[in-house]
Amino acid sequence: MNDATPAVEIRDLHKHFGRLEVLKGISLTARPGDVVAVIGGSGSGKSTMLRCINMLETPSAGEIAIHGEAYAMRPTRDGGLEPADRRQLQRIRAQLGMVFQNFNLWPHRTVLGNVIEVPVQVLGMPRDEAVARARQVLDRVGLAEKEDAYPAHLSGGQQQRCAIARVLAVEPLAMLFDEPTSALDPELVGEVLNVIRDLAAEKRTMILVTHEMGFARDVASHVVYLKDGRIEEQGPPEQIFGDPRSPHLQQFIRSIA
Amino acid sequence: MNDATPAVEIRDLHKHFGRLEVLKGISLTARPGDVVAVIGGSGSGKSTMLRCINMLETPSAGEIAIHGEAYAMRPTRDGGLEPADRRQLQRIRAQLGMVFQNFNLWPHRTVLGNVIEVPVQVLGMPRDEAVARARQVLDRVGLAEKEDAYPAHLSGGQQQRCAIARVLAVEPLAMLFDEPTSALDPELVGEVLNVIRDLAAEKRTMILVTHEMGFARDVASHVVYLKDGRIEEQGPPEQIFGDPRSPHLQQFIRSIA
Amino acid sequence: EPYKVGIAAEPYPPFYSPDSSGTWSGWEIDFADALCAEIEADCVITPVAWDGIIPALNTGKIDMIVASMSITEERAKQIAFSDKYYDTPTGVIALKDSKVQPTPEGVDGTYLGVSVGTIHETYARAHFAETAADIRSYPTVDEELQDLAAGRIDAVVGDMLALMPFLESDAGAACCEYRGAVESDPSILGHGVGVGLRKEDTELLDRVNSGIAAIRENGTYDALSEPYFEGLDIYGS
Amino acid sequence: MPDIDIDTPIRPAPALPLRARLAPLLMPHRLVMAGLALAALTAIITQMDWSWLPGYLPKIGHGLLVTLALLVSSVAAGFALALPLGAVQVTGPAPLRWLATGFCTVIRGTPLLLQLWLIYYGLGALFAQFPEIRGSWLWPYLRQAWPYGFLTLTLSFAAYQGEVMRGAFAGVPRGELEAARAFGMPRMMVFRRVWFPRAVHRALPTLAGEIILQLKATPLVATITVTDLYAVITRVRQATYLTYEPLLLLIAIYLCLSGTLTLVLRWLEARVPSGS
Amino acid sequence: MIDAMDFSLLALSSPGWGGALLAGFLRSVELAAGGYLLGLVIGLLGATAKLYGGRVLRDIAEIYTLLIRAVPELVLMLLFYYVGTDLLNKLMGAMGREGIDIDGLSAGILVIGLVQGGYATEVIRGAIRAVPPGQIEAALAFGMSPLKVLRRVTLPAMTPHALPGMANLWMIATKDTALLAVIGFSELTLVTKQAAAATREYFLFFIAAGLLYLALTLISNLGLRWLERRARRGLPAAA
Ligand SMILES: Nc1ncnc2c1ncn2[C@@H]1O[C@H](COP(=O)(O)OP(=O)(O)OP(=O)(O)O)[C@@H](O)[C@H]1O
Ligand SMILES: Nc1ncnc2c1ncn2[C@@H]1O[C@H](COP(=O)(O)OP(=O)(O)OP(=O)(O)O)[C@@H](O)[C@H]1O
Ligand SMILES: [Mg+2]
Ligand SMILES: [Mg+2]
Repeated sequence: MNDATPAVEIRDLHKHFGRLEVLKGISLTARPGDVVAVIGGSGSGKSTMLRCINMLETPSAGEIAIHGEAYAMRPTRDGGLEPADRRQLQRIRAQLGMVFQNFNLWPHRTVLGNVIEVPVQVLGMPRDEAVARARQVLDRVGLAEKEDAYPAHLSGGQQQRCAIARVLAVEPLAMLFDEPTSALDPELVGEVLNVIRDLAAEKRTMILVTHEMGFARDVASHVVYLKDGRIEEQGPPEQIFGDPRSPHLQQFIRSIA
Repeated sequence: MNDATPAVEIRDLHKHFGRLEVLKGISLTARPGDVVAVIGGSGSGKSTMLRCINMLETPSAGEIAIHGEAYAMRPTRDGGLEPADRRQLQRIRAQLGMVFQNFNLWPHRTVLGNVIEVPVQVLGMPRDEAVARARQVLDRVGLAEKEDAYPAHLSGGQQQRCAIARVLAVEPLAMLFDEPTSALDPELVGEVLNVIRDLAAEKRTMILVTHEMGFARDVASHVVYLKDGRIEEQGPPEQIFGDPRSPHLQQFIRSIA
Repeated sequence: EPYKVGIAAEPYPPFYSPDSSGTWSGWEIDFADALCAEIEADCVITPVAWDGIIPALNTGKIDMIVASMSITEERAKQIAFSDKYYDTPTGVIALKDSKVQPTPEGVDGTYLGVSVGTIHETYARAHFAETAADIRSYPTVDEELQDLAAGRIDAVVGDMLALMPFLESDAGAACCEYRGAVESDPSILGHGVGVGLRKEDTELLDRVNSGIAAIRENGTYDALSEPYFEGLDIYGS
Repeated sequence: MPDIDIDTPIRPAPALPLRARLAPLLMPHRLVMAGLALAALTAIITQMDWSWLPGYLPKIGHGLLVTLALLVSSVAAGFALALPLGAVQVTGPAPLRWLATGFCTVIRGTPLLLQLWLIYYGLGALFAQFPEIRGSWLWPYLRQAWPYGFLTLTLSFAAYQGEVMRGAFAGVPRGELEAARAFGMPRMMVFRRVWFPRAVHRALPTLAGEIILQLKATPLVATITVTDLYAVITRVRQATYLTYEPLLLLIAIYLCLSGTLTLVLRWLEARVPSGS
Repeated sequence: MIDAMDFSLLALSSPGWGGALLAGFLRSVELAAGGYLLGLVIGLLGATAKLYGGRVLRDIAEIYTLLIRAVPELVLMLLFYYVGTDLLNKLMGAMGREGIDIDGLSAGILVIGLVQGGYATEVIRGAIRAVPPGQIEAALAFGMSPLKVLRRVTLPAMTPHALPGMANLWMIATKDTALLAVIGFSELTLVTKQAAAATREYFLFFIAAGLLYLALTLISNLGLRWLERRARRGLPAAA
């Protein structure tokens, strides 16, 4: 596969919840190494879009392809779509790493247990190898000495870093972050943003939903502004923050500053 | 009572949790109409101090007076203090309004029910009068049309405004805010800060713990910087933010900016 | 104040059983009525669980037990007994295709059924436990007969008066037959059935004893037995 | 029983020095209570009649074994049944869900005594009518009473625990499951690695209560002629005509059992810290 | 088996047993309701003692729940009905008063209530702990007295959490009434057994009783669901 194959490609994505249309036709491409920041008001559909990428929500219409492979979908009776091929779904998901807003660590496993879970159980890596790799990754996010702690005994920032380590351990094609800092206090926010900044410097593909505008401006290679389920404006951060066109975006940026 | 009587006065407040000394001698005076902003790192004792003011935590030593009336305290067997006069405690508490970080609305009552609860049950106001007053207050915070909704059906900002309305309805001598915005998303933050700004303009006495430095600078008449259970520096906002003396405060302000 | 005559709440026909309106009837009810009339006492029938009948007597919830309770030495340590007012043989009925006999050797390797808390249970456990495959204790006679008919036990040891009606029924006649009375053991099988009384009520004991003697004398006893047992003498020897 | 106290888990207590651990036991009112308990115990031992005890010890031992065997086996089997019962009620296809809900409602809605009766005298007597069954190797077991007691107790425990498990499965935070799915785990693996262990852990705090209730339900098997501990004690009472002593012994044994059980389950619970 | 049953035995009027069964059923419900209510009161007191009481109260409540849950109900019934009245009468005698006789209904309600109270204490304690402490703090911060906090905030807020457990307790209470058979109180189970033994129609009557219990369960379920909907007003839907 060459570098031109997009890591994540979304074409005309629609999503209804009952009668409510939350996403109204979204198209987005993230090439390998891109860091896409998704911004927008509360309820604009940011999380829903992110969750569609790994099919935690099934789209009502549209197409999503990960590294050139589109999810096989089939129509449901009520006019929506559903994944047609469960093996493919699992294979694609295993290539995406999602870091949830509230971490969603598995509380019944230690930090190390959380990190090796997917490599051992899903990817079939031998345990020893998985542990060695997990230790490297934990070291990288500064959690090496906490490997035997349970998530409940970690501070918020440590939990967040553990969630990131869990994703790094599977070497995903692309990483998805949903408001990775909104549950943290201001000092921890800096800590977590630093880890993400490092990842960006390594040219990992990332799509991140964030409320930290300064941060988005810093690390993103591309910023997407969602408004009422549509992409109202997108472009490089300098343009979005420096020279917003749409009046909504202008107001949004003003209200946040 | 004349204007010189402080609305809230704290003298040499100490608080231990077991062996841990969290507050190490705090003295603070808020005159009527003052807006005191309390800032400081995580774990520095901000919440604990605020909660001592209405005796949600009982101090280990020191004195607290609300509008000139000091809490009657008596020593406990293990060397601490405890409120000696439950009626006085209830009377003083009824004059203080606390807005909690996570609102703590009563989920089994509607918005209106939450607002009239204290006037009717504690202050013994006739229901009709309480309802009329509650409607005024709700109108004031822009929640008039939500009076029959239950808290769970409100957005974060609306819940916060309901919590403020609940406090306003009792016409407190002083209002205490504990990080009133940290659970909100950036757009709601603005909304809530506006309400507080209005209250400040009305010259209500307020003590607020906050992480929003810009806001503290804007509305506070006095800023207090807590560090490890001591007041490390205090003064008017221009001085604290513009010309911090203590190296800790300087670093704190840098880390947050 | 009327005397409370305790019977077991678990029906034991034909001695006592309730009808749907809660009225108890049966031979022992008639007997208690006759006895009370004879000693000129007011009596009310009070059902109590068999399990709690002795504590009920000793704590004054009832004043006498007229519930087919056999006079045994163990029981006599707790309560006083009147003279016996009936006495029936303990017998064995068995499946037709089994070889059960009412002796220790005769029950070798078989499953026996008894009613829980009866002298028959005590007897079976004392004499048949060594050889029988198992002795099962049922809450009431009906249940053991049901299991006998189903073939899950081979024989039942019990009061012949209670077992006979079963043998005369269709189901009983089809499956089972009488195999004879067990060898006597007065220390367990006791000295007949008596009225149970509190030990301190000696005066009442005397009146009950003379009452029993009187209704035996004057023919009341035979008259009230006739409709139930058709001439069979249940007083025993 | 109640499927709610799934809240705060008990954390492993940090090891304290012996003196600190003893201190709470030495508070005055506790000393008084301990004194009272001791006095009551001495009075019970010295004032009451325990001469029967040595003679009945083997029987009591045997009864205790029967009780424990019934308890352990029916709890284990019932728990195994409760898992699918609970899971199906949360995610299963509609017909299965109705079936499970119906089963739980009927069993919980009718007395155990009745179920025992219908299964032993109904189902059991039915078996006896077929000569093929009577001739088979199964008959020696089917003519016994304990298989029916075991079956009934198992179904009963499954129904009550199934209800608890329903709550526990439904209560596992969605996010933890979504995280597993997002990493590409197949459905069974999500169940095996995350959903199931988390639900079991959430159900642990109520398990002790459920098992104690089951312990107290076992004496009913005496009505179908299984001689458990309670039946032995009943027999002692009938043979000795002692009203209270055998019951006190029974209470003491049950107290020990439920105390041990509570401790063991607390220990189990403390081994896995919970997320909340 | 079905065709062999004689359904006329279920007729409402004598000699049919239907009326007697229904009467027993009503007595069971009465007994269960009485015991349940008593248990609820004990449970509220016990939970309050455990959560807010001093050390002594807390220990007493702790011992109460431990004992009451470990001792079989039947044993409690026997001990209470016989030992209890015995002691009471001796006590009254010592004070020179006339002995009294506790009737079956009161004894039953008392024992069932005591047992239910043991379990209800735990259910309610768990439910109160599930109430976010902030809601209670908010009430305190506004100067409500502790009793008022309990009445206006804690109790209504804990109700939805307590309902599932209390529903289970109600099921148990209806069935625990069978205990009273041991003192000859004719509730549904005892009437059923008597009817079965008197007529030898065991299955007919056992199934009839089972259906009565089941009907009670289903009706209670409806009521409880209604209660739960009311109590959950304003709360987010359960997961
Ligand atoms: N499961 C659901 N059922 C119904 N509506 C839903 C569901 N999930 C989300 N929505 C609605 O879809 C809309 C978009 O939700 P989404 O979570 O994507 O917003 P968001 O942009 O992430 O907002 P925020 O910044 O507050 O997280 C909202 O109006 C929300 O109420
Ligand atoms: N109930 C308690 N028991 C023991 N320690 C406590 C308790 N409450 C607070 N503490 C400790 O007291 C210290 C101060 O806590 P406090 O909540 O006042 O901090 P804060 O300044 O409000 O911090 P933050 O900004 O994170 O809210 C912390 O170290 C905390 O761990
Ligand atoms: Mg979102
Ligand atoms: Mg705080």
